[in-house]
Amino acid sequence: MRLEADDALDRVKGALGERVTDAHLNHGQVDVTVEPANLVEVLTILRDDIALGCRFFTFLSAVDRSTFNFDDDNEQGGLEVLVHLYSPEKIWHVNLHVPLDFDTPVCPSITGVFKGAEWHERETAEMFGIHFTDHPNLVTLYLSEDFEGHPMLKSFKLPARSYVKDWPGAKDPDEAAAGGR
Amino acid sequence: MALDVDQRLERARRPGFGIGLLKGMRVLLKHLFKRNSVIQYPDVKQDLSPRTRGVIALKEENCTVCMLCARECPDWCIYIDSHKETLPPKREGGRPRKRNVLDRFAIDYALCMYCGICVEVCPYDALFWSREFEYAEYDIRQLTHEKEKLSDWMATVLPPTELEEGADIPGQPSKAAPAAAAATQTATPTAAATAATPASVTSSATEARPGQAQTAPREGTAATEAARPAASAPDAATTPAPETAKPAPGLAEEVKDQQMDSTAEARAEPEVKRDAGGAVEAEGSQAEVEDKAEAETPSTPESTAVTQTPPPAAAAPSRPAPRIEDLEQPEDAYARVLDEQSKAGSSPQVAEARAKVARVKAERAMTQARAAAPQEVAPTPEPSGAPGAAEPEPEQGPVAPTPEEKPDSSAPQAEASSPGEDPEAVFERVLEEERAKGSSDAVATARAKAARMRAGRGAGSAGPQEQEGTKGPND
Amino acid sequence: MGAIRGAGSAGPPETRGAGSAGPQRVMDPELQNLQDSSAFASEVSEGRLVTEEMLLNVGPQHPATHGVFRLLATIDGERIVRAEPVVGYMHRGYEKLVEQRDYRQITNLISRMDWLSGINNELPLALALEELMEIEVPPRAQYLRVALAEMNRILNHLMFFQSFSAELGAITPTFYAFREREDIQYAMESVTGGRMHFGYFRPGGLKEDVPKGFIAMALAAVRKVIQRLPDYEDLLTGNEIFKQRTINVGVLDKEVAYSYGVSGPIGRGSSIDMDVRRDEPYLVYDQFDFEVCNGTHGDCFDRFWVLLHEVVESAKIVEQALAGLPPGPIMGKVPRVVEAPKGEVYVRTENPLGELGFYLVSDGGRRPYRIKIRTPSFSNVSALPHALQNTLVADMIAILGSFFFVLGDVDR
Amino acid sequence: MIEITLTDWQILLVKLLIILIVVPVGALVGGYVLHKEMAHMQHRLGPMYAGGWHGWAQTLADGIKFAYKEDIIPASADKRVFSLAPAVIFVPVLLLYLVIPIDQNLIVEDLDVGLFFLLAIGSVGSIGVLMAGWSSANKYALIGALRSAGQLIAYELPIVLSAAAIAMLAGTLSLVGIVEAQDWPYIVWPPGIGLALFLLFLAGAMAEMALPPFDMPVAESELITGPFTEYTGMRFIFGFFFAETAHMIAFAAIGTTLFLGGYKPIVPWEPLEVIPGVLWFFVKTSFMVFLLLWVRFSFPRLREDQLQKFAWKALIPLSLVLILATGAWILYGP
Repeated sequence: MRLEADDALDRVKGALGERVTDAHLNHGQVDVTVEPANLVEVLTILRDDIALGCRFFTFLSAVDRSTFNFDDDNEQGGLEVLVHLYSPEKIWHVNLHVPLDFDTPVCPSITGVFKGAEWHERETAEMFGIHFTDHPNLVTLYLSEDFEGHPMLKSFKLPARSYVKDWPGAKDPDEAAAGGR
Repeated sequence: MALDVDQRLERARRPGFGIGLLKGMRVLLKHLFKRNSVIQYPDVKQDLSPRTRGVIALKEENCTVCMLCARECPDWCIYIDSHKETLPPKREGGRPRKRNVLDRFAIDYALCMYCGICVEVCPYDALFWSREFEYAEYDIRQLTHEKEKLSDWMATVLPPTELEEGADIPGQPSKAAPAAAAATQTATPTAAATAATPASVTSSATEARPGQAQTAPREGTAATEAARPAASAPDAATTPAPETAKPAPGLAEEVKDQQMDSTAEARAEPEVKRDAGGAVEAEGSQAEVEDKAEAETPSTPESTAVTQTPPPAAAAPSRPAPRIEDLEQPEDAYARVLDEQSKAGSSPQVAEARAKVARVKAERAMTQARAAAPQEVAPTPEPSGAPGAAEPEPEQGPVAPTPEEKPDSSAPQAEASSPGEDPEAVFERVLEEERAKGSSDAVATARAKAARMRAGRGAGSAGPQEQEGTKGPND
Repeated sequence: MGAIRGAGSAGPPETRGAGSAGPQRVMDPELQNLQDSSAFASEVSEGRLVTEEMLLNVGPQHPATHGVFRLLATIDGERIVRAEPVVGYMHRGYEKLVEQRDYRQITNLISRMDWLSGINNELPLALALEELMEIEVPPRAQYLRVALAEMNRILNHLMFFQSFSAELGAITPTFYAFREREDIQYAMESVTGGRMHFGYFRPGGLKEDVPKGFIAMALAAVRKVIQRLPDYEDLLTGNEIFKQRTINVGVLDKEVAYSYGVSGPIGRGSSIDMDVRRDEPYLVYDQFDFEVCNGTHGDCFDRFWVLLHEVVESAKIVEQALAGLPPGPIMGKVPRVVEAPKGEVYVRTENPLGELGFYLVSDGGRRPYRIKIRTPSFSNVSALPHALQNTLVADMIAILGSFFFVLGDVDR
Repeated sequence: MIEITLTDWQILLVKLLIILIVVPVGALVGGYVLHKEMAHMQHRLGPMYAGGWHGWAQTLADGIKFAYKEDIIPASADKRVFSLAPAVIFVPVLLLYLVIPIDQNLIVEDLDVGLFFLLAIGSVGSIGVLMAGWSSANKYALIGALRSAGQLIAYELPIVLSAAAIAMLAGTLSLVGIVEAQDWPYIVWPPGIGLALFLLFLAGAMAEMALPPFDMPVAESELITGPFTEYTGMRFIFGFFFAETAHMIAFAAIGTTLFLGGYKPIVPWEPLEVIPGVLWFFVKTSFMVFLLLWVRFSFPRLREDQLQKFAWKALIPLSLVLILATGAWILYGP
């Protein structure tokens, strides 16, 4: 019982109505934008609505678009949480983009809807510094507890590539003639 | 079908009554009496595939210090140092030429992830994979192999494997395919440098305006890469095509000079543009152009390697091929290198291997010198010492002329180097040559076949590629 | 108040605090209260045995975890009350690393993520780039990709035959599985040059064509595996002890599996009828005839059974793909410098262990702006506590083994 | 020829010396056989280098390596118990050899209560295991030790009961007496009962020695090495490896003695009588070792509760029934 992408888009629009904005198709998958306040509700509908049937929780993550090279120079990207759901029966995908405030990123936890989001949220929290409210156990997953910073933010530079070692390829033959750099 | 699966599963889940235990024991008993397939490793070694990524070998004379490998390396484990040498002009009034000299080439195998990107990106076939893997050390610092050690690995490099039936061989060996595809993809008419035939290359060169120097060398790179196996001997790769085509030495000289001038022009423009991450935009174009200038020097790597002395660059500037009398007798070379190596403290095996390589090189140099001698100028592109390198194939004319070439010089060249020889004849000839050189039958046949293939491709593809080239500007 | 009480006082040598010398008592606070209160005394006087929970630290270095994985198990005697997986001992930050590298370098990096299925890891990256750049891949490349990916799947599954059986205490299948792996690995090495980290797929096609004799070698290797599968059935699935150890052990419910995003053989073991190869065929999977095996009970046995039968199906696909291998080029029209145009795409493939997805955000550069790597093992392992609850210590090993995870894939 | 007269004490001393030499050497050989049989059944070669010919000196080399290893006693361990445990495990295994008749007269001491001694001494080792597990201050070791103790209680019974049936048939507890009382065909006689007793004994013996598929106490993939997790060097090799191999050989010898007719020829045929009994004993014991190893490599491990269930619900009732059947056979049989 495959649900074609166009139908899926229509159904999403029908079922979610005002709760989502900017619903469109992207490479055969439904893309919607959801405000954090509506996230849990939207996910519940997506999961429980039999016509939609997005029971399979694929992943939750985030994207830091602060250095994104937008076409429009005035556009400024922020932080967004990304949730991907999939319907195993109806075979269609939905990507939920949840824009957050960059300076105080707070997002409701979706562990109430999908229990499996627990680890995903823990990872996202430590990597992006996003606080998930109502998360049962929001401690670090990968990093040590005393780790400072949020590595996946674009402002976090990898030391190995920044200052630990010189790039061996930087040496130009011309410069080398002058005795290296 | 689903039901079927379920039924099978249910059957599998049914409890057994000890029969399963006995069946399991039977399997073990069966194996007790089977001949087993263990390879007693240090005594017996598995015949690894030629593509095995064991260690990277450096063919030093092919390296032009373009830094591509070091820049592309994901682990930053290649260290290259070099300096520039200014060579006197070949002719009175010419400009002094510059070339890069490799001072250090080291790969830190403690960092290397064996991805092979460096081997892949090398435009001059200076890096090869060898399947040797036994170079563990007690000290991690020993794992940084300097260029001498890397060059030693060259002796263990195997020729590339033949491809499976149905592989796309319109002439290009496997490696060329991506590059060729890449070349056709780009918009400029020079993209017609589908590289394989000099005809199309030169036609593209015709189109190239000096202003295109930015992109043109890149295409040239693609072309070189595409033609790699055909032209992997360094001098073959970089000797401009006109030379092979033109019998008159004077004219060849002229062309070279023109080339050199245009090279110098090209160099004047800023070419190397770095993006934010420091990657080089015009990948090694500068080095490439320089290399062409460098190619004018008649230094054959073989003689360099054999005599271990700087080539008599000034002595015979107009003669691309060394004279026979300059060359060492193969047996002498063998004895000398063996002697040198044992003095240098190499292990007997290494010394012997190196000496053998030297002998083979000397033999080949002799053969070529002989072939070249009567024709005075037109050199047969030399095969390199590398087993993986290709054999001479004069009929095809090595490629990669500088794109800045003058149209008038390229016109006759296009005619002259169009595939004149019948593939079968090429086959026979190469076979003869190989036998004369003392290659083993298998090697000789393989090389002859490869030559035939290329000849056939040259004949077949010239037309369509030409068309493609002409189509470009119309679009 | 017998031996079990004493268990608490026998301090674990590998306690979390480094400086804690001497026996360490790890106790549930509730129990502590109970002990202090008079209720405890009455319990004892009534003759009821009060047992104390013990914290068993399985890992990070433990034979059953095949990798650095830690399981904090609270056990009562041999019964597991709670189990909490602790991951991150092998976190390498792939998602950050790939942002610093160009696409060619990523291919080789990604290959090392799940070291048992290198070529399958490279696939979604190539597919995502092809999707964004709108490259058409020639059919020969697609067929070869399918064949190699399926051979890699067999390799991966054979590895888990051995690890699972070794964890259950049967050491012999280990060596048989490695013997079978060797042939396939050799065939794949002759193509890619690597035994585990292949680095062979490129956006738009393959690195180079396969060498002469590969088809025969690959077919022989795969057929040999199929020939020898009955041995595994005799040694494992047909074995009564094996059945005892696996049937109805570690049951993972379908709904739990859905909510945790459990996929692959483990999901199918819990009767999640989901296989990307069939549902959303990528490459040329729609041209092949194969069956998706599903378990019905969600226990260890079903998971292993699915794994066993996937090998058969993979072998079928390899045969078909190599038999129908069309001639032609192996590389589509790809620009020299791979630069994905602006855009976002989620591409998923069926990794041997489940759904591997790449969410690629590109801002038009030579490097990805962001790649979210959705690895199967991560989601699968996060469901472990559910399967582990109320089992025995010995079952814990069987369940860990039957969850078929690779730590590199969990931690990325 | 020199007359040597020895006192009884001296004879005993020589015999003990022989045991002290034979047992470790036997354990080494047994270890080698274990390696080799395992390897070949697993489609491998096993040790091939140590000593030159097919790696014959591998176990010796292993032993020397272990002897050189540092002897570590964990800081929180009960040191005295910890160091004593390997001896408590290994010495009873040595003692088992005292009463096994290799030939009619080749026995250290033919005790009248040989069988009783055997069964009693054979289970002392478990106390050592318990000591090792408890004193290690390691949870894995403790779980292993508890499992071992549970296993001992569960499996001692089937062994004792099946041995009791044998003693009933032979009418003596002396091991030489038992061998002498046995007639061809050994294990299938009395019909059905003999074989059942043999299998019962095998299962019990494997469980008591903690050989796979009953190796839950050491279960290396669950409990690292169970009670021996914290042991290193000589203590490890004597407590674990040597004891295991020597125990296995001892039980193979006991099985041979009780069920396979000990030092008697395989078939009662005149020419075979010429071959010394030692050889027959050796052949039969080798067969038993082979069998034990074969089973050992074939199966996955059971779970502790399943094992207990198997023992209490299947083996013990079965052995009781067999005792009854044996009694009936003695009373009413031919």
